[in-house]
Amino acid sequence: MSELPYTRQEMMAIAAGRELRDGELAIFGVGLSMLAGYFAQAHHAPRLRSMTEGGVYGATPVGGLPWGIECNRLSANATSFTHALDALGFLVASGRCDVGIIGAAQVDKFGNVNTTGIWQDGLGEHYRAPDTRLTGAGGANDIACGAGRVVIMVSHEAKRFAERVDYISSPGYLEGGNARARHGFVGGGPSAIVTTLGVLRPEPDSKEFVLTGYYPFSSVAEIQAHTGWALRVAADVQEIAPPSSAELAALRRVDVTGALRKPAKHGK
Amino acid sequence: MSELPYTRQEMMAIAAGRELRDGELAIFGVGLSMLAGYFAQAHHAPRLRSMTEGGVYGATPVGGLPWGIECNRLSANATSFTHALDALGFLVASGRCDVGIIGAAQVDKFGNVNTTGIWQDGLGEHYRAPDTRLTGAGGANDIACGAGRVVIMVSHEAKRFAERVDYISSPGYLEGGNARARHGFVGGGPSAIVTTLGVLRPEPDSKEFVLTGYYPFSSVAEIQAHTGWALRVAADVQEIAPPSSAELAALRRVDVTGALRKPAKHGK
Amino acid sequence: MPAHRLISLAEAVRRYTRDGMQYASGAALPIGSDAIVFGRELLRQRRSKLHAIFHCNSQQLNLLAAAGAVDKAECGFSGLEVFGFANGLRRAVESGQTALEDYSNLAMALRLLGGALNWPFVPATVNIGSDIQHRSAFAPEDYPSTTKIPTVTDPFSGREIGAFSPLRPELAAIHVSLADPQGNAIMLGSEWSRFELSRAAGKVILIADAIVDGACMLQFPNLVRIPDILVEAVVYHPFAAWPQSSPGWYDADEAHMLHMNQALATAEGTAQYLNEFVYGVNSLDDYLARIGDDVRARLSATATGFLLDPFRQWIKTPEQVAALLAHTPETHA
Amino acid sequence: MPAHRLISLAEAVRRYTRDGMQYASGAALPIGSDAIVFGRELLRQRRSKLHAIFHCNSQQLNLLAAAGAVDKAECGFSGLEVFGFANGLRRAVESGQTALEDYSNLAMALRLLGGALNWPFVPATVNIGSDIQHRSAFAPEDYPSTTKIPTVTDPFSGREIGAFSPLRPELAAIHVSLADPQGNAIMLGSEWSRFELSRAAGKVILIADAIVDGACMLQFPNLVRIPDILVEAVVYHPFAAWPQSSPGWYDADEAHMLHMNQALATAEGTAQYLNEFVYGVNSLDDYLARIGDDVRARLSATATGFLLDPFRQWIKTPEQVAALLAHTPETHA
Repeated sequence: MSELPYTRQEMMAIAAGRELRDGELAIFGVGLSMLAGYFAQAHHAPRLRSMTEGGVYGATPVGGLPWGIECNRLSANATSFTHALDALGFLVASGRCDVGIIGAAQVDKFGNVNTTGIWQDGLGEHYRAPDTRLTGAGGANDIACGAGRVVIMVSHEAKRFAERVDYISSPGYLEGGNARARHGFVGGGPSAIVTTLGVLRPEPDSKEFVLTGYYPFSSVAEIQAHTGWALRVAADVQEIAPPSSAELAALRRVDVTGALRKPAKHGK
Repeated sequence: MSELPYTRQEMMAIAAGRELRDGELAIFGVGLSMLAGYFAQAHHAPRLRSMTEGGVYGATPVGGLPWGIECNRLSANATSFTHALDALGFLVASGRCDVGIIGAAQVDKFGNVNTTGIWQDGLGEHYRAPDTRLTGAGGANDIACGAGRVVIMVSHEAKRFAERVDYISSPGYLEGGNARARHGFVGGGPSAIVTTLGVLRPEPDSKEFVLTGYYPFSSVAEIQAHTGWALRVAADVQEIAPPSSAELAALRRVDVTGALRKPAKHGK
Repeated sequence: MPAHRLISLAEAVRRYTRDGMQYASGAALPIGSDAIVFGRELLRQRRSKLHAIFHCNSQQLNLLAAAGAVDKAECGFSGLEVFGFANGLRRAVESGQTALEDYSNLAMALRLLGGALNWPFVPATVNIGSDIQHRSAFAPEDYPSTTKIPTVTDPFSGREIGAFSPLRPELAAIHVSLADPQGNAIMLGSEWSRFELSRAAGKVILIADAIVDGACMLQFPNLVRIPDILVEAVVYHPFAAWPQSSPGWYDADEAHMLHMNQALATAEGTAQYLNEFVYGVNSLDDYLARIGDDVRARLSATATGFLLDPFRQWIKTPEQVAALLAHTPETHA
Repeated sequence: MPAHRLISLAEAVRRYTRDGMQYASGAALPIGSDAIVFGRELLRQRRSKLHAIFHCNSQQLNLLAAAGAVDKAECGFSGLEVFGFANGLRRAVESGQTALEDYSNLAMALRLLGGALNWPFVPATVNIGSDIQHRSAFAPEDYPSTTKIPTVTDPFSGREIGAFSPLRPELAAIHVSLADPQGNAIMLGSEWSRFELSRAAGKVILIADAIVDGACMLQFPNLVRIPDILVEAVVYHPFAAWPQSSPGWYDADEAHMLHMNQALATAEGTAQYLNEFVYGVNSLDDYLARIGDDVRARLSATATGFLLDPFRQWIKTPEQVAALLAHTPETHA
């Protein structure tokens, strides 16, 4: 990796940022997803209308990666502060938001996300305390239910890509097919899983995620080896363009403290 | 009337104001009920916590009777402005508000209030446009459902005191007895009807309003003659004390433009 | 972001309204903030058959109904508070020209909340048990009504309460005290239900008494309850709520409130009022002239004027606003 | 009105809290505004068996749970955002000491909204269909859960959605940027759900970074989102959210955030942290000294400082606040 002019985390953030289009209403979670979002705004989507789930509007981070979605690094230049009910309810759960970016501790072949806990032998019939407690759903469940589409960002490790997640914190396509329709979700579900190794997208009918792109530094075989289910490969799978110099420059303007160039840390 | 040192309207406002107790959370409608409320605060209830349905807190009117519950005469010295959902929802419909004062175009023996319309021959089975359209329920329905108790202020005329109102805009005791319980209202219902001639209160079980007090200038017979149902008289009916000089002074400090000393006008 | 979202009142009505639309006013109660000028322009452009969503009646609905432009209306309160009954609306309702569906004031706020949340229904613990629930002007034969505020069973207790239908009006014209050219807005005084409405409406137009520089919003982000991302266009219009009041800017014009309401009581009076104060008004300057310099000066001497003090340094002059307007903004993506 | 509602932190905890109570934090997300000092005082007074209602976890819940004071908790998010997992809470949950009931962030806001409105239930179009609906830590044998987020049928469409249980916590300790002595409060930055919470809670205590004269509220009534009529008591406490941030006042203390969270990962570390930063702290001055003059100066040099500028003229000095506190207030009627 050391010979690349960018890190895997930066490639992931840029690939995720490419999922956002100019003029859209978008909600960013904390950490990498926020960098991806503000990168898009700084690069190809200057009219992206962004917010965080705290109801922070019009802001761009100063001084580095915000510690949270209401961090002072984000509150220093907002045009509007409202509240959670507004951002997550009126604008996201309502279906007004075009796209959201969320993270995952575990994701499965139908794009269901677990950020709640890990149970070594599965959860079983009766709820019990997890062996490893994670961060809970936060606003991701609301985004997964309501946003027009959802981009999931996750570090590509086999333990994170499970045939079935231990706990569905935020719904993807549930059991696949049109299972979401049972619940009447206004949001369309995850459109992409963007990882440190490549990009997965759902098949139109089954909604099973298949590999549609690998990075210049990764390969189909490497990605399959790091996926916990038998990952199928799209017929038109292709190499994803590396960061352009303009993209990289824009990302690094946003990521002023170089969070994406440091070793990955745990977090939401 | 001309020989009295106060008007019937002033007597009514003072009698209504006497219904409010210090420290209570109270909501005032517009017009006379607002004067009654702020009179109470100015006289015997200095710690009355008052608001209007616009979410105007901590204010006292300046320059005369406010034209409305968000009038600049009231907005000139508020400590907090919020909104209708807050005032009528969070604080009134929720049951937090101790007492509300509302007006009425028509009221019946169970304290049901009509402010919606008059239908000369009754409304009948199918809804039709009223012969005389009134102002609608406004926030009075919400107060009638949620406030701990409700004081109804109304000019005492036979046409306004109906055996049965044409249309229940704001529920009193509905058909009487414990009919309110069917709907689970958190509010207790009207505790008094304060009029230009006297005060009516509900019997504990039947919830039928009976005459409990007349003013120095009125009489049981006069009140019965101006009531559209066979008004019964409480065993302990008594003359209500006239305004004290302190009361009258306090009321007139609130009613700086003398709205209560002019001929009555139509309104909410 | 677009350069700005400022457009003229006439252009706003031309671009965003149509006959028969569901149109909502963003106001603060019957006699306070309201974009009454928007209603005047709707009539100048002869819009008709409106379905009016007015949390409360105001002189705007009173005028629109008096002029025969309103087929249906939904309100929590249909009077003019101490100014009495709304004679124009009253006449339209009594004649059957306007079908007026009654709710309470909280019900209207909750229905907008439900629209903003895209809920299928909103729990109702008010309006139930009264004729507001039993009677529907929109479905007069349905008695007791089963469709207006139907019952729903609480799954926790088994108790029955009511269910309100959410409101999602096609367009809201919201009156605000201050807006920046992008569409960030500050409201002074009671919000009434303008916050919820701005999230429930399909499209939002701001009608602002004054335009401020965006730096004002950066200084007071907690006051910006309507952010630009929700706004299609901004109309600059001093005395937009006249003859009603706008906290900080001007008091209610008592004489004109009474004159207007008296005029609207009859068809003849309405025609005369429309000729004098609607059809015949050709520009913002003309509008301000008809109010009168001395009247405007008197109304502006409001006891609430101090509420504007923290913002005055950012208020743009009419000339500065005109200069911005001279450059057609891009359409909001 | 009472003379004022100012009381000391110790007195607030003594007077308004008890073992086993449902206690809510009024905060802005995991690492922002929160009355963390209230949690420290709860531990100093050895309160236990708390049922914590935290819209999001914060270092307060992390600390309370690490110290073993929390039997039950309900949260929308239980991490510390970029600071990682909340090790104290995590340890308490994994050991089974704290039963943590999961919801989403919107669900918590809606449940507080429902509590404020005294609704029997709140419509749920999120959390349904996921394990948040199916699994209940408070009723582990009920699977799939029929009681946590049961279904309710929309009477308009016949469609089934979910129903949230409303929250009405017994006490809320709400962190605010500015409060006046009566209890009118201004929050800078995201409100998160403090507005709804202030209406849903049985009693409200404000923990304010600074006290301002009431004239400040009269100048900015639209910023006063918590009026005094809802407030039992006001506690003056600079750096009340430390090591978290308070927009306008101070940034997050990165080093202490990490140190504290690392300490809370073990029982030993927790004991040491409690001794150093909780039990051993005897006064406000002592608390501020432990943060350190240089650290406080650095944190106070926040890029958000300008947000306070409009209000600085009304901020009372510590001496002025002490003078008020010297006169015991009347109890709130």
